[in-house]
Amino acid sequence: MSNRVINLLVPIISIILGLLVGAVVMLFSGYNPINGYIALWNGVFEDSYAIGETIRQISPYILAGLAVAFAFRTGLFNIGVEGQLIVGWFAAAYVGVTFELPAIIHIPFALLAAAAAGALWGLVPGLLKAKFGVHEVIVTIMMNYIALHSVNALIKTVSGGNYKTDPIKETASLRSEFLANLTDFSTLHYGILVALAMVVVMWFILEKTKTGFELKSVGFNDHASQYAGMNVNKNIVLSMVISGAFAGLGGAMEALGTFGYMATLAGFTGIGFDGIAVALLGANTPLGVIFGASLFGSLKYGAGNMPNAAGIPIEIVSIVIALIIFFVASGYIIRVGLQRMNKKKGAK
Amino acid sequence: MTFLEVLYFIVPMMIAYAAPLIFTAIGGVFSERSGVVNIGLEGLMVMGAFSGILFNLSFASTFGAWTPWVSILVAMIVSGLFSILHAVASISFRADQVVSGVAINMLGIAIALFLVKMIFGKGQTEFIERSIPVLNIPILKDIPFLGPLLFKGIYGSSILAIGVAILAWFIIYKTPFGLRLRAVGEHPMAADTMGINVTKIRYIAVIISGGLAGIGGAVYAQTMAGDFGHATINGQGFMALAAMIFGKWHPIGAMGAALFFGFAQALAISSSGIDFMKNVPAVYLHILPYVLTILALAGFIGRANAPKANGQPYIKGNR
Amino acid sequence: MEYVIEMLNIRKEFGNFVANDNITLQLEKGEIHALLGENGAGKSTLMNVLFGLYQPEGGEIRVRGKKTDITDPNVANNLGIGMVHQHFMLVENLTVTENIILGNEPKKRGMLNIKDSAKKVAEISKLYGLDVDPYAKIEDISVGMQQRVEILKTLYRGAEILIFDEPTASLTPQEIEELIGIMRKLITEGKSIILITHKLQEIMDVSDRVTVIRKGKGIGTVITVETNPEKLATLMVGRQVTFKTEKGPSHPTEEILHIENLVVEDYRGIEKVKGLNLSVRKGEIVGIAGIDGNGQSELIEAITGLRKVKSGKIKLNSKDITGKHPREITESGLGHIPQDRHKHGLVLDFSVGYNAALQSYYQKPYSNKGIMNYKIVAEKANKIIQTYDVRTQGEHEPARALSGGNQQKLIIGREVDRNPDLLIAALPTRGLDVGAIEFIHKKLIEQRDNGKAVLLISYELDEVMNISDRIAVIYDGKIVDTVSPTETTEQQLGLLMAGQEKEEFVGAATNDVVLKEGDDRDVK
Amino acid sequence: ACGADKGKEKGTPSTSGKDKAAFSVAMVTDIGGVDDKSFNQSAWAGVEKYGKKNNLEKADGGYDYLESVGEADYNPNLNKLVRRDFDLVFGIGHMMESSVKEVAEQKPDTKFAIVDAVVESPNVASIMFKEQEGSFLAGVAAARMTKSNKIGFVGGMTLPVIERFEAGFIAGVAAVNPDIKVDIQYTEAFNKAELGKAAANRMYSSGVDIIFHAAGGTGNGVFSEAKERKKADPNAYVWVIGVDSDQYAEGKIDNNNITMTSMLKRVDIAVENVSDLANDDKFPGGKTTTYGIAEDGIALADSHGVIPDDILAEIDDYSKKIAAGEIVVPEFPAKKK
Ligand SMILES: Nc1ncnc2c1ncn2[C@@H]1O[C@H](COP(=O)(O)OP(=O)(O)OP(=O)(O)O)[C@@H](O)[C@H]1O
Ligand SMILES: Nc1ncnc2c1ncn2[C@@H]1O[C@H](COP(=O)(O)OP(=O)(O)OP(=O)(O)O)[C@@H](O)[C@H]1O
Ligand SMILES: [Mg+2]
Ligand SMILES: [Mg+2]
Repeated sequence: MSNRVINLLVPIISIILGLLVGAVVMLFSGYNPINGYIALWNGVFEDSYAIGETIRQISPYILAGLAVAFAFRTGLFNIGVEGQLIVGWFAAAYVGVTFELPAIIHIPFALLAAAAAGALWGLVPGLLKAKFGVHEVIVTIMMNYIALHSVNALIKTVSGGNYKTDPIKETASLRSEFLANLTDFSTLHYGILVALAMVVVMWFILEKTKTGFELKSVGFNDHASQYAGMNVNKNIVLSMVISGAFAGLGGAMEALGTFGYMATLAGFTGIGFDGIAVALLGANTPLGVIFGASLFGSLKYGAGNMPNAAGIPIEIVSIVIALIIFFVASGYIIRVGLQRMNKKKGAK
Repeated sequence: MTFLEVLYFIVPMMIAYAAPLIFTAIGGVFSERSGVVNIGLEGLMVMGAFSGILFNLSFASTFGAWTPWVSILVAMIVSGLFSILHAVASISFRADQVVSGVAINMLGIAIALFLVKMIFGKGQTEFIERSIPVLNIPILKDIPFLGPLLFKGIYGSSILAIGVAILAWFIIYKTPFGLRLRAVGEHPMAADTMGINVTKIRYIAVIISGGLAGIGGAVYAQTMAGDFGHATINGQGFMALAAMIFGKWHPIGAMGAALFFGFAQALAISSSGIDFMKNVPAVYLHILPYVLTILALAGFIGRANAPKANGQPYIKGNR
Repeated sequence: MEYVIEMLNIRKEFGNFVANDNITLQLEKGEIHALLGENGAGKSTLMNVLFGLYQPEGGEIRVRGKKTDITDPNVANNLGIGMVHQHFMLVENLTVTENIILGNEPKKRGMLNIKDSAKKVAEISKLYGLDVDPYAKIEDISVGMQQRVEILKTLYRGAEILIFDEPTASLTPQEIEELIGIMRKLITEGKSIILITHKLQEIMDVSDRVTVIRKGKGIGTVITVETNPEKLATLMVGRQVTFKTEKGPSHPTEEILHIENLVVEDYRGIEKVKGLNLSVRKGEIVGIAGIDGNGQSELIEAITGLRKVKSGKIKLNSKDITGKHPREITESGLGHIPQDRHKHGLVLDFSVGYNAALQSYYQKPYSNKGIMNYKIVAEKANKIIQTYDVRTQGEHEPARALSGGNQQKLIIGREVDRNPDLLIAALPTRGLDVGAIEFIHKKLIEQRDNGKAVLLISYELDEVMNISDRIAVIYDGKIVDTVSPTETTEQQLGLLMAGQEKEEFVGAATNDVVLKEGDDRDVK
Repeated sequence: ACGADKGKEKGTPSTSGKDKAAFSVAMVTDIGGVDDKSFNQSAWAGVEKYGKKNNLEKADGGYDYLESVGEADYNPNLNKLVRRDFDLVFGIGHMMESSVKEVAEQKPDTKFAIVDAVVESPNVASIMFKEQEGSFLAGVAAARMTKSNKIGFVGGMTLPVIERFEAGFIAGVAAVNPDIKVDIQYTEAFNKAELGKAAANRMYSSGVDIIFHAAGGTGNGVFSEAKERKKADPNAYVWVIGVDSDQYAEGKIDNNNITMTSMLKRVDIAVENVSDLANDDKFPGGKTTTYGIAEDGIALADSHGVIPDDILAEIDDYSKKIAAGEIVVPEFPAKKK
């Protein structure tokens, strides 16, 4: 077994292990795991509708994952993706509702507004970190709450006291008849293309640009980066801004695609927090984030089918998802096991 | 309200709000001081709130007035045990500690809700009848000004929280265990060469954090919520995390930060009784606690350094 | 003779790499036994095996004649084996006492008994003449004192067998003197010592026997008095090594660096450079000699733009660079080999290739309009790898995986390759083996011969004397004198560094020459 | 394969025999879940009652529900139920407004109903409640029972529904005694008991003796605070008025109870009623059916003897007047700013 094969096997085995332990949990609580997993599978792949919804679910996860991963690569822990996503959602919805523009301008404008709002929300912790050395984790947690309350208030303001914005104009929508027909009226929208484009953007920034070189350098060793003439503070701020922009676009997925409006939020969407798991499942690489988001999104969406098709409470699915995350995170022990097996085979 | 009335209201409220955060944040201090990042505090609090409420409901007739206290103990044990998962993953399996923490958060709420459904056949538990009592501390409560401010209508658990903060300070800074804990979180290899079992210390620290977060959850559930459901613990674990960092990974600092959060919340809630804040639009009041925290951080708290080895699995012989 | 430690045919593997291959080392009671080998030869690995940090794949260890499995450092401690690690094992934010008692804490009613511990630490340190402040925090004390704390740690535990892994690499000559004195004293107490050092003269001075290893294999053990540095070097490297670096006379031309009345504060706001004047010309190597802590670090940081200048002026290539951004200064013709290569010189998690581009990535042809050209970066890296003999598996390997010597070669390659008018080399050979040192010295002289200037900062008098064309002595934040290496003795230099006026000790002749050679403006 | 197939096997015959069998009904909960002790639970009770009444099974072709974990689940969940061929699909809660609208347009052959919001589509029946009417009665009760002439209202989030509670409550209080001050506080959260508790604490401390809450889980904190006060001093005069369902159990403390009464919102009755209508081919598609006191959709819960008979009689009087349309309770709070 080459290292390459092992690298590939580790996540696969983690998922299998997670499913196995999940099966044991189901058995112990008196459910049939085979039925459960068939229901899960069908929930994701049964028909074009399910696939459409699954992909729709994956889109914001990709963007939230990118946001977390990008900051991580620069040595920053952005727990504020949630808040950045919320303000992005609002900004996109606002632009989508307020302006009359042809689609070709309206959609990019709304996306841009979302990215800008998210970026602004990332800018604050970035600046505070750079200027005063304030830990970004705590500021981003606070910014999440500020986003929640401010946006709720703003929704009321712009909707004239209503609890949600008007629906966005057709010209700003990422939905399309084509996709709807293709997937039997699922809520699939073109946001997935935006998300994938951002994957490329992140890859490009990190792997191809001078800025990416600096960002990574600062993330690994800020002292050496400073010695090499880089502006460490600028890079910290920039990283948070770009991270926030990704998150903001995640919000745009909801505004322009999934919902087509924004309603007062009674609490956090959870997407931002799940983004942490997505990013880390994907080892903070752009491609990995697609993997992480697909896994996470599929499990989350497919899970909805389990109570109905197999009578298994949805909480069990959450348990299984959490277990899979555990095992993927603990890839080291699986790697060790594989290498041992490998050695034994080699010795024979 | 007069200024004094405002104070008499804000201070007890601040302490009551802070108590669950104090426990949990100090749990975080233990874990992170040993070098294990614990963003799973939220999930550990959930387990504590759940087990505390469940025990309280089940054994109220057995333990009578002692029920909430025994429940806290049970919550501590349950969350302590639950945190072993995080310990195994992040210490023995060298998992990414943040991912493991995220998994703990997901797992905590999933298990708790699953069990609630199995046991109660619905989404949340019944209401407890034996909640944590408020005390009027004899003699002290009669001290002018301070008496009504600090010693009247205070939860026993709040006193316990302050006690735990002081005890934690003592343990971390005055005992051999604390010295080892700090060394392990700062430079595990150095500790290893001194014959300290890094793994053992980290396990203990994580389990302590689990236990304290469990207490935090149980205290919240038994003072504020009165039952357990999906939204009982929602974000307190993250606020505790923030308090831990705000307090610079120091138990007394964490307590101060939690009290600060409590103060900001109390101020926001009581604002309609304070003349000059009466006409402030509601949204500003709702974001006030969070904005105040950021201002405080930027203004005079500033840079805080995490334990050096925080977040890194210890691998023998790695440089 | 009685052996307190016998390591017989030890084999240690890291994956497929054999770091120790059949090495035998026998330590007699009461001897100082040197362990010699190139960087990466496997010395530290062997000692870590003895200390229980690594488990060997083969061979056996006997302690006082008895076969023993040393499964972890606790076992080693209990056997009376103490180790001073190459990279200090000190917890920076704890006090000296706390570091020493860690793992073996005296208690009083369950509480740490710091007071009594500190007293005991003070006692032991007095006993061995180790001057430490028991209540100081590690991060606040000098490297030399940290070294002494490391030694105290082993003595506090009653170690009878002490392992010193490159203890002198980061010490000033004075501190090395002290350390040698301490080791001698320990021997008279009946303790036995294994000493790892790259400095052959030290081995000759203090050791009784020397075990040499090369590329993981044991070459053999020789008795010190029966050998000499040349022989040892040959044994270790497998070829002849020159010690005195050959260099022709210097031909200084116009001034490249000009420093006037420079005042710099350290991070605590204490003035460390106090009105310093210095001039460096093209085509010469100026060595700065001085005891650690006399303002060298602050001086370098001020020149390179990493620290604010309180007052005074720095000119590079007749351009005022005072208070300029590091990058602007670099572009004005400065190269810099920082003293802490891990912290400042390299991004350890970056590949060798990325590190090779760390100073020039933003310029053409490495990048253009914000887009990196990694092909060219790789080409450049490979050129540096070849030219500077950086031993690595390739430009993709992370810099972390390189040995210290090779990391240093990489940095030097990167800096010299940019062809700077002035190269600041701070402790460029710290911790390197003689072969690597030879190489680096050659490169510095080459730089000079190409008409460039080099400013060398070093605590090693040997190095300063060998390489420099002029030596500026720094003391208390000022250049107190500028002397010629050919006409000054180490002793004289040492006294200057200690702050004595030259009139007090030098004859008139030497003095005259110094003034002729030196730049008048430099000398107060 | 059995898990997934089971549904299908049963699903097929029931669709073919649609005209004979009773109308199949299903609902999608909002994120509170089917057993939230309030809203969704009540709706499910209505669906269940309808199903049992018509001898239906909890399965495809009978009656069922789907729970939403997040708001993004509303659309797919509604869709899933349509795809499982339920004849009538309920969306529970105003948050589902847009989703019901969208799916109803996509699936014009299925009947939909939404609770707490209005969707103008021919195949959607909108169900609204006059929370203000029940709140008015609560206000009357509070105004009659208060000793301090200070009453409190703790709201969850500032949403139109909650504002109807507020408006009705204030009107009720004012109808009895316009001089009584109502202390109003919105916590902007339905799940923060600590804020509810703090708000209640502030109110009780300032002399308020009765608090009406419309704040979900945040309201738990109001109960906690009241119970603590009662526990500390069994003679303390503190009361809470519950919301949505009878919250008597929540108010129990030692041998006392601090729940004065609760304002009931009978979602079950409305859901059952609309299902019956649909079954009888009288589906109110495109129409908004509003349930108030007159329709038995809104009422006050038993006060378990707390409210004396004379006051109960007075409340009953108001109740009759409202039902008869003699009193029209305002829907919106008077603009504050
Ligand atoms: N933790 C490790 N993992 C993998 N390989 C290692 C590790 N430690 C050392 N090695 C390998 O063992 C060899 C010997 O390393 P060691 O540190 O013992 O060298 P050394 O003789 O102490 O060198 P120096 O004089 O520079 O200190 C190295 O070349 C390296 O390849
Ligand atoms: N974590 C590691 N993984 C793999 N190899 C390692 C690791 N750490 C060290 N090595 C190997 O150890 C060898 C020697 O490293 P070491 O740090 O002892 O070099 P050194 O010359 O002593 O450096 P320094 O002067 O900084 O002490 C290198 O060749 C490197 O390959
Ligand atoms: Mg070594
Ligand atoms: Mg080494």
